[in-house]
Amino acid sequence: MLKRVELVETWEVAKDVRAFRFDERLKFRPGQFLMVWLPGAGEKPFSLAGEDIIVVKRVGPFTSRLFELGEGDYVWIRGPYGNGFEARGKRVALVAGGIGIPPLYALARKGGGAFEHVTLIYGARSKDELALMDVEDYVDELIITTDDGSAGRKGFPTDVLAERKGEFDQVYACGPEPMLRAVLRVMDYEKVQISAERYMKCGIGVCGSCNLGKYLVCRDGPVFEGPQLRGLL
Amino acid sequence: MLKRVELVETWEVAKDVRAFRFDERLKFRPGQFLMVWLPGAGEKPFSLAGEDIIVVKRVGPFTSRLFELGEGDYVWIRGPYGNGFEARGKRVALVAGGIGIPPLYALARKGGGAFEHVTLIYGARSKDELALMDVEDYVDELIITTDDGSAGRKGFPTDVLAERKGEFDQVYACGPEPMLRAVLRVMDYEKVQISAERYMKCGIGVCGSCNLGKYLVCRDGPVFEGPQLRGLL
Amino acid sequence: MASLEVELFGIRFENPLILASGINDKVPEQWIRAHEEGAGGVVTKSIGIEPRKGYDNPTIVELPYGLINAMGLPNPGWRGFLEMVDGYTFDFPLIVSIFGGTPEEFAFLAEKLSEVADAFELNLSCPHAKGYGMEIGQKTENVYEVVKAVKDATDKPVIAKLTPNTDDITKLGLAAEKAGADAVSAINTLKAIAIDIYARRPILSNRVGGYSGPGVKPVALRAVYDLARTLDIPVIGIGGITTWQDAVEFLLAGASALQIGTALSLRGWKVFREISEGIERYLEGEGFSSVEEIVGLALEK
Amino acid sequence: MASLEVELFGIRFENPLILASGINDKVPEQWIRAHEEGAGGVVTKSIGIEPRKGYDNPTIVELPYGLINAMGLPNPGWRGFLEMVDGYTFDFPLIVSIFGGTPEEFAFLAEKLSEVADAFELNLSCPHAKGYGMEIGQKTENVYEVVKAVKDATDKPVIAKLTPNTDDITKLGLAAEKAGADAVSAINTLKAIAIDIYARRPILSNRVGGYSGPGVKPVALRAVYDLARTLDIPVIGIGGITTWQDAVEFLLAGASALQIGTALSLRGWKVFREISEGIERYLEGEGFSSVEEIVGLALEK
Repeated sequence: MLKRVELVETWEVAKDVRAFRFDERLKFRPGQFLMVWLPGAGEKPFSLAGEDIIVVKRVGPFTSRLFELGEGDYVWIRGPYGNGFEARGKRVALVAGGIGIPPLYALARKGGGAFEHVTLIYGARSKDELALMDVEDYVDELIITTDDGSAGRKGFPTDVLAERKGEFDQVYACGPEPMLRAVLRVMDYEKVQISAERYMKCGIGVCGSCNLGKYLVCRDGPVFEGPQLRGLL
Repeated sequence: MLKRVELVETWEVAKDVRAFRFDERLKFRPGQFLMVWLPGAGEKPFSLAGEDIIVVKRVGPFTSRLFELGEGDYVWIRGPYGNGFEARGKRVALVAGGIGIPPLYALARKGGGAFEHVTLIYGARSKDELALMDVEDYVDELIITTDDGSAGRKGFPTDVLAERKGEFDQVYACGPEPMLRAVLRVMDYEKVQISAERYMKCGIGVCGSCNLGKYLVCRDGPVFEGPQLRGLL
Repeated sequence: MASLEVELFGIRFENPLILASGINDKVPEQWIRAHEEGAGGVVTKSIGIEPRKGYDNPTIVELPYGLINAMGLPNPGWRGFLEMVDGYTFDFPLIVSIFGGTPEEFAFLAEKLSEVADAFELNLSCPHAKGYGMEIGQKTENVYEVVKAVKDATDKPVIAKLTPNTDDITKLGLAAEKAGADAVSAINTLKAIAIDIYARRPILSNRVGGYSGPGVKPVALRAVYDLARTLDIPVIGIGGITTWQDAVEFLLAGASALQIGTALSLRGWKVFREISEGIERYLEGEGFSSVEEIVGLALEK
Repeated sequence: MASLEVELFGIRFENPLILASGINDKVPEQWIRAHEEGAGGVVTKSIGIEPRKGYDNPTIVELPYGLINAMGLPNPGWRGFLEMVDGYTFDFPLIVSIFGGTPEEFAFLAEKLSEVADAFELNLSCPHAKGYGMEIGQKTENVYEVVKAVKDATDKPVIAKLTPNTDDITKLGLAAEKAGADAVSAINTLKAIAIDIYARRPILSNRVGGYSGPGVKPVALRAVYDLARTLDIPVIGIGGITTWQDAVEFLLAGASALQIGTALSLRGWKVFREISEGIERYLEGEGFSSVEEIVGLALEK
């Protein structure tokens, strides 16, 4: 059911990326998403970065409209929807690419207790696109990569994962599809949970837009176990 | 919501009066009633004599059809509806007339714990119309009256009440309307709860058929406090 | 404090919540009680030419999201009605619902009852009585003829109560408006049925009936929205209004007043006060000073 | 063990539960999954002449008793559809839903898709797409013309999916039957709207939409009951079927098969197996050996 919430805080976390905190604390699992409606502008899905936070990259008219909003303004939400990550494994890697960070940020914060050692491997095109927020506080090890070498190691997060995969019981990944495919190949589809993305409209398993083979990302996902994705990603 | 229940036992309790026990134990307050549907025959209200018992007098086609049913047959019920008696007072009188006995039987059985001394004053036209069942087990004193003197004292239960009203903290009554009016007059509308009857159809406060002044018997009743009935009964 | 008062066709209502026809409104004591419990006005049970007993039980089915009923228009007839109200006066608007089989019958009833009615609601929409209600009110020509005949027979305001069992309720509304109706009310119940899977037969003695309650709200709201966009006369919203949020939705959709029916059975008399208080809080919280300010605000977007 | 198998217009279905059009049925993998999860057959998303993107979000509103949607008939067009299904085979009946603006368009689509369809369902009832669906299907003459044109264009069985937004759905059903339809299915969604009381505007980008789910069940059941009493061809029941008890009610009301849509969103894929198992238990408990034995039993009472 749609609910109006008030923005209590918004701040820039990277170039063209803002965080929005609202006045409603949701019960959620990292990986779950919200549908956010801005009357007149549309309705889009956003992964929760926390019980009351979404982190949004400006990519089009909807997000531009959202970026105009500040404290005291309203947005309308429904959700959380989808399944979310299952916290599993002791030594784990979180592999994030670009604006794939929010669900992994949430996992680092919320799932942290279940893990013994968390390595975040986070890649972006360049330094100013890294939306780190305070994630360093919630992981044991942070490895940055950038495509252009402007921060951390030059290259992709999957380069790092390929070298160190033997260390991890479980890998959690979210980011652009080429990165997700690379993660799956590196892990040979085992010991990995992937938060996938498809064009989502209804968010509740009706319209079928977000199908990924026989799955719906909104209902069967957005988090998939590696083996589910064989032949699909 | 309508529910089919199976009759597990039926027995005669007086001339043209039968008890029907079904296989569903209802949470109820004495005084509350059920709507009973017999497909093809109609739907009528009956006061609960127990969590799984109604006691019915044969008066027309519906009850005649019900009387044909025995163990293993089905009836359909919805309810319980209405407010029921509020167990109040230590020394109490239950005043029943004719087929007004079921809710007071239920009160004697269920409400017994709250009372210190229960006197049942039960009147019928003649001996064979007394539907006593095992009510004697649940009251401290049983006084029978019959119009023709064929059992107990000749006269009306209200004759007894008039003589002894000073003994009772609270009087509970159910029976024909002239008797109820007499009870109310005897008690001057105080310290008395009356289970009233009006032609009831929907049972849930829609049709308005069972109005008693500004009240609906199905919703505001069937049990009324004496003062509510001033000017009405 | 935000005002809940509304004025429709020259009549002032303390608040926009009116007891709907056919719900706990058989006798004057019930109308008075409705007002005591917070209703701004009352519509009576539908009154016809002759007394009718109504259908045998079962006349109602309880569902998870509402009720299906087929009462069969039980009423004392216009003579019985006049006897019943004799000697009563009412300090709230009393809208008398009438039904007939022809425009002439409607007009006759309006004439006979004009003394006691502050306004009339024409039952052009009851879905379960042969020869009455919806059977007449599904045709625009009939709606027009009935409204016209009643307008000629009485000076009291006339509300046409419309059926949602149609392809486009605005056609019925336009016919009523053209004939001079002072308002329309919508919706009456939706055609429905319930079957018991063990009895393997329809539950209602009339087999079919009319569906009301929370489950019909989206349909009712749409009817009100479409009517309010199309008509110049006021629209009275009916259909599943159970919470104050429902009430506000109807007001925003263009309803100038609201009728409450099934919610009374589901939630008791307190529903009038709860909804009024909710609307008032909403108005104050959102910066409005009168309920009339929000009527139809959602039509513009 | 009681048999759930049904045969309609010469096609055998493992059980009477068919995935309704427009619910999670965009691509062949989803149809195959529906069958794996227990559906006896599948109706595809409605296919038209040209690809359509559908409306912008919001396209759906969640309500306590159902959903309102206005998707806007998104589909790849018939060419895209043929490309999409190329190379697939299906071991269950695949019913292709088609929509057009004229009888000729419907006929054209049926001709082009006859190779892949085991049967066609004609969308004469989508309530929120200008020039399509309900706008055509509310008129008996259009229903007749469309069905007739499609029957002339294909040898495959033709099901006319009817709208409940009409005064009497049996008139639409009779028109379909007269034109040679092999079955009718009912109901499509009810015209509805939802308004956000704080945004003070309709929620859907299309403003209005179609209401489905548990709240429409009493209306759908009535439509099926009326159609089954009136028509000789089979009726496929659709509308709010969520539990096995709902399914049995529809069967008793005369539905020869059932479509499940919104329940899939509310309760997940397991809904097919749960309903099948419930029907089977009911049949065994009540002494029936086949689901076909109970079809229409409530019509006789």
